[in-house]
Amino acid sequence: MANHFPNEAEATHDHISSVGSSVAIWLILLVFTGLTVGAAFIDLGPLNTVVALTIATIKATLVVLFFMHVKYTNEKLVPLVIVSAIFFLFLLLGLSMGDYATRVWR
Amino acid sequence: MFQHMPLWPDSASKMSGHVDELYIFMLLVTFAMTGLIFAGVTIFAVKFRKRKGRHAEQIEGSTLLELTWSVIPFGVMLIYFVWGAVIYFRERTPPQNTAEVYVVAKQWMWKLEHMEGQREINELHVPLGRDVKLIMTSQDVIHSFYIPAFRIKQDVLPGRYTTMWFHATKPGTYHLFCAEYCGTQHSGMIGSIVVMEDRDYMAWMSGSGSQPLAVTGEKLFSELGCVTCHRSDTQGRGPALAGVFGQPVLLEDGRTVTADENYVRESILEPAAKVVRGFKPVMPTFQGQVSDEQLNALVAYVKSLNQPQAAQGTVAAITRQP
Amino acid sequence: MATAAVVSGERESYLNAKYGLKSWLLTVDHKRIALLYLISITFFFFIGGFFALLIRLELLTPAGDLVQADVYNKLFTMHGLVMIFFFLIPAVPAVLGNFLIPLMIGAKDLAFPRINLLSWYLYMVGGTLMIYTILAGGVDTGWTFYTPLSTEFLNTNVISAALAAFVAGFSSILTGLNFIVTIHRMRAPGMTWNRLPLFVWAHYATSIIQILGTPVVAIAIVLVALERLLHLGIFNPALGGDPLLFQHLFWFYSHPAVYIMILPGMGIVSEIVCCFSRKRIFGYKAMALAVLGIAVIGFLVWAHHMFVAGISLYAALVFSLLTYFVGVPSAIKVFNWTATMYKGSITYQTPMLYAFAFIGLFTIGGLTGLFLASLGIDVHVTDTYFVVAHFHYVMVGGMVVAYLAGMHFWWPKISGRMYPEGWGKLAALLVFVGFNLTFFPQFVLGYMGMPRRYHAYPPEFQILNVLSTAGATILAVGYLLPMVYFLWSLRYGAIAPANPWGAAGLEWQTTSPPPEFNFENQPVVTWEAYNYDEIPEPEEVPVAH
Amino acid sequence: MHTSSTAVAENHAHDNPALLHHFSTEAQQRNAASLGMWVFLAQEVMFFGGMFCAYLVYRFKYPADFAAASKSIAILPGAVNTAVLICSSLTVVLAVRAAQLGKRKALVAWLLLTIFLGLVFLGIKGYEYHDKYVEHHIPGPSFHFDGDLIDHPGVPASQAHTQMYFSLYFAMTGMHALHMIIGVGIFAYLAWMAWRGKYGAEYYTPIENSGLYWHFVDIVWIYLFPLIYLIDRHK
Repeated sequence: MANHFPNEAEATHDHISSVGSSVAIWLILLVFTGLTVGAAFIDLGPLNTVVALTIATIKATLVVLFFMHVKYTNEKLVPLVIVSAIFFLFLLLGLSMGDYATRVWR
Repeated sequence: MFQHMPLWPDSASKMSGHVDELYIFMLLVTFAMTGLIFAGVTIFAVKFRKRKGRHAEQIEGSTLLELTWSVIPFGVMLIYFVWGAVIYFRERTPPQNTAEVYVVAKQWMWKLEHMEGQREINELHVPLGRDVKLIMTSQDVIHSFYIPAFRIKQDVLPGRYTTMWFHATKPGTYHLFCAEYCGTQHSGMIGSIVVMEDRDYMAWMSGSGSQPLAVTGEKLFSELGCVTCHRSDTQGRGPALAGVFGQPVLLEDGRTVTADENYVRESILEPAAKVVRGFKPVMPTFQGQVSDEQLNALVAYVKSLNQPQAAQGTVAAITRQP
Repeated sequence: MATAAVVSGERESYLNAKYGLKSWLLTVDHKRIALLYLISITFFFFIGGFFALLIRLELLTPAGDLVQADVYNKLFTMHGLVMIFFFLIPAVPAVLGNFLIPLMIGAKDLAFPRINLLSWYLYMVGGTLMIYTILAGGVDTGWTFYTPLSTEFLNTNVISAALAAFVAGFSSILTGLNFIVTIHRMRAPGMTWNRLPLFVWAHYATSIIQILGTPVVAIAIVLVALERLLHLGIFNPALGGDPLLFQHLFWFYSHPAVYIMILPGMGIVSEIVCCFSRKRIFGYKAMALAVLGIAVIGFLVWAHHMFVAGISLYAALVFSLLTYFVGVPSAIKVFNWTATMYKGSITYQTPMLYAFAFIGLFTIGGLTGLFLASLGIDVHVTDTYFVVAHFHYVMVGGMVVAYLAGMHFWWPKISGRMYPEGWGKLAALLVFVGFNLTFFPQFVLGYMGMPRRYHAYPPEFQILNVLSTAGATILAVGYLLPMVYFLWSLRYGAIAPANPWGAAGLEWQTTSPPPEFNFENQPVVTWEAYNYDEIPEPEEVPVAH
Repeated sequence: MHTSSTAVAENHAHDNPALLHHFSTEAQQRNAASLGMWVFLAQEVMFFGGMFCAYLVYRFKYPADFAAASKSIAILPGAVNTAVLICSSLTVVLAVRAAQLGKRKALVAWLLLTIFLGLVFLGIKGYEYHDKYVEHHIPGPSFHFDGDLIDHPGVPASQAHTQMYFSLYFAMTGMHALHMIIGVGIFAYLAWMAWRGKYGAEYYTPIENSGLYWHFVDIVWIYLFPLIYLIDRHK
């Protein structure tokens, strides 16, 4: 390692996604879109929001992993960037909402 | 010299002494720590200055030392936190049976109204040795009600109430500042807090012929037609209001809120927002129809319904109870 | 700059590699872009400083007699906007970081040279908008843009000021992006993470904040502008909006922004303390972790600006506690710098004097920050001069002093010339004395209860204010001096050798000023940072005559 | 992304004209570009995050009014648009694949199809905006909301709070649409460059990075769709 540039040997772009798997993911995404629309019309109480956001998260994860090739990358940095972005997003949402949720008067 | 250049603010409330104690503690720690660092830098700089024949001695670091100067400061900081939090907690929780003053801030003046109906502008007379609670709102931008001698400050927001309370311990006249920048004449939005002996205060109080705020509210209550639905029996289309204030209210959507000033205010302006369980959201909004002062009067009236004497219209007496 | 190129014309360097205005305005060389930043940032520093002087002059007397209240409000607003968005945030990263990071890690340039140039142009677009705002009559929202004052109640140039901050924000984001990628991807062979200079670590941490914090304030500022134009109501209580939401979004960035300003300064001080003590840094790992820790924990504390704003009691308790966690890595930094000097071989060149000042002033700034984190004290002193004093101790006593330290330390590398050492020491002394005289009285004023942003004030505060104004004039001289002698040194300064201080670090192994592509040969690193045991002390530091 | 699209031919002795002077290997350059794009997307997450935060706060404060306002929006255009974006994500994946395999014409075709789908999305969005205009649901002086609270037929929803919903609706979808427009512009440029044979198996970083950007914009919509269209739709 010492006499090479960092990451020189690693190549992150070598994955070529196959048409078949891409189409499969695409179909799953469409199915989930249908599911989320359908679920929206069923009364699940407070679970409606949970279901909608869970499906959205599944879809987003599929896009990140397969369409954005994160599943195939041998680069640890990309997942780290994604995780930190999500972490800081949740800090913003969580700590702000923490204030609103605990106010005596909302 | 120090007459013209005071270095310490007046201390005139129960809280100000507590704040000063913590502040002095922190000052001492700060002087000690600053002294330590300054001394360290100075001594090292002199003692280890470059000299012929002497070379720097390389030291990698010391985890033990680093842990020491992380853990000890953190311990001190926890004292700061707990001590400060205790004071803050007391500042944020007003005691029962306070005298109440409604504050309406606007660019660039403070309008104050006592429970007894006295109105003041930029000047607030308060009795010595009594708990006084301020219920504050703003007509325009964010202001901040700041009395340095009492060591308290609270932002005053448009669209909702914020509250603060104090217990004056020293007669005198003290600064009232707006501490949140609020536009052109921000620095002109100042006034004074006059702390009076109880006797003087009573005399000052009786000087004006104003009617108690709750009575004003009661009149408004019938003029606006509130009384047709919010009847004193339980037969009205709206909930009966006697004894409601300060109590938890179960809402239509299953949540529970405390019927505080903000809740009463919101229920007048946004009746559909938090509907009491068992009632229909049929009340029309009074947004734009009542001023902030009128809202205050209505809130004061709803509060007064908690007291049995209220029916006889002797609200003024209540607030004078110690 | 033409002067510099001509003067050092005998030696081949980035300064004389190409000629003409185009070779500067379209350059993708990080060193030239750093100089473009240096010129523009200095310009804005003096504009902001001019406003500061007017503020201090107004406050000489209790009555508001020098300028009208609305003018005064514009002065402190524009002082804040210019200093924060156009000086403090970009200064160290965009000038020194830009110049030095590739040199320190042994790279030919930043990863994205053209994005680097774009950053500068964005900065200039934002700066032009700011100048337009000033010339068009100014803006008086306060730099914090608090709603609904900024959205519904003022008819000054709020939108252009907001846009200026927005565009400057994207300049900052792109700089951060460039640094992160550069530090990850462009390190020379052998330059492992454990060998990175702390200056680079500090910029890495800074970049994280720039990338993850700035967008939030950007969108908040956009919403303010939209709200002014379209009255959306998002922050307007009359339409159901909550002004505290703006404060949350604003401080989510603007508190960590304080660390954007101070972390690079800490990086500078680490380099200088080691160099002039001839020592390894005390506790390298802790120092690197501390800057990262400050950057991350810095995101958890923003609502301590809102303790009296009407947030929930519980939120206030949590944010107060979290704020103290930032104190720990900050304490480590201060103690470790001090410990680094222990058993060193210390010389007192100008950069080291500034570093001493930094350690002391940052200590005071940090310790007084703990007052503000304590809820009970904060209620009394927030929005008073105590806060003003505290953040100037961190921003000016910390960041500006560190910036000056860095400018003196690397000036020989940047310009190829030595500045006059005597004048340097005098300026450092003036800055230290002037600064303390300006801002120390403000702590007292704050605890006495003088609110900030006051055009007129009660007479009992006058004497302390007079002291403060007196200090400000000394401070102003302290700032003008380096400006003068740096320019003087371009023509008359002694020619700087490659490594005048005998400092460790790759940037000193190339010529002063460096060649266009930084190194004649690709460096390969085989040593730890701050290997002062392996570097001979300089025989004699060349002096100007 | 910007830096790698053209080459600076000065002072380097490398064979590949796309390799910039300050990189020593192509792998280093590609890794840098890719990391740069991901870091940029992290920035984008926080940019939209501010608006999501506002949405969360006000939905929490005014759930009933938000539900009423949400129900006034036709679900079909939103659902179709979701599908359109997912399709465009697929075409982008296939465009990247075509570039990797060096198939110039296929690359151009997939890029054009992506642009087309992007424009379809924007068209439908415009149609929806027009609906809002007709219904007086654009925040401002002319704003008027007729609907009732869902749980209480006959009780009108708050004008202020439904306007808040639509303010956020326009802010969020507007910012998203702006990103779409930028994306379409980038792809138009890339299609032109691809037609001129600029990209191939050796060098396709701009295609790949723009693809990442497009997928990100897709993900934002994947969250916007349920949050805006589907709240309490069942009631």
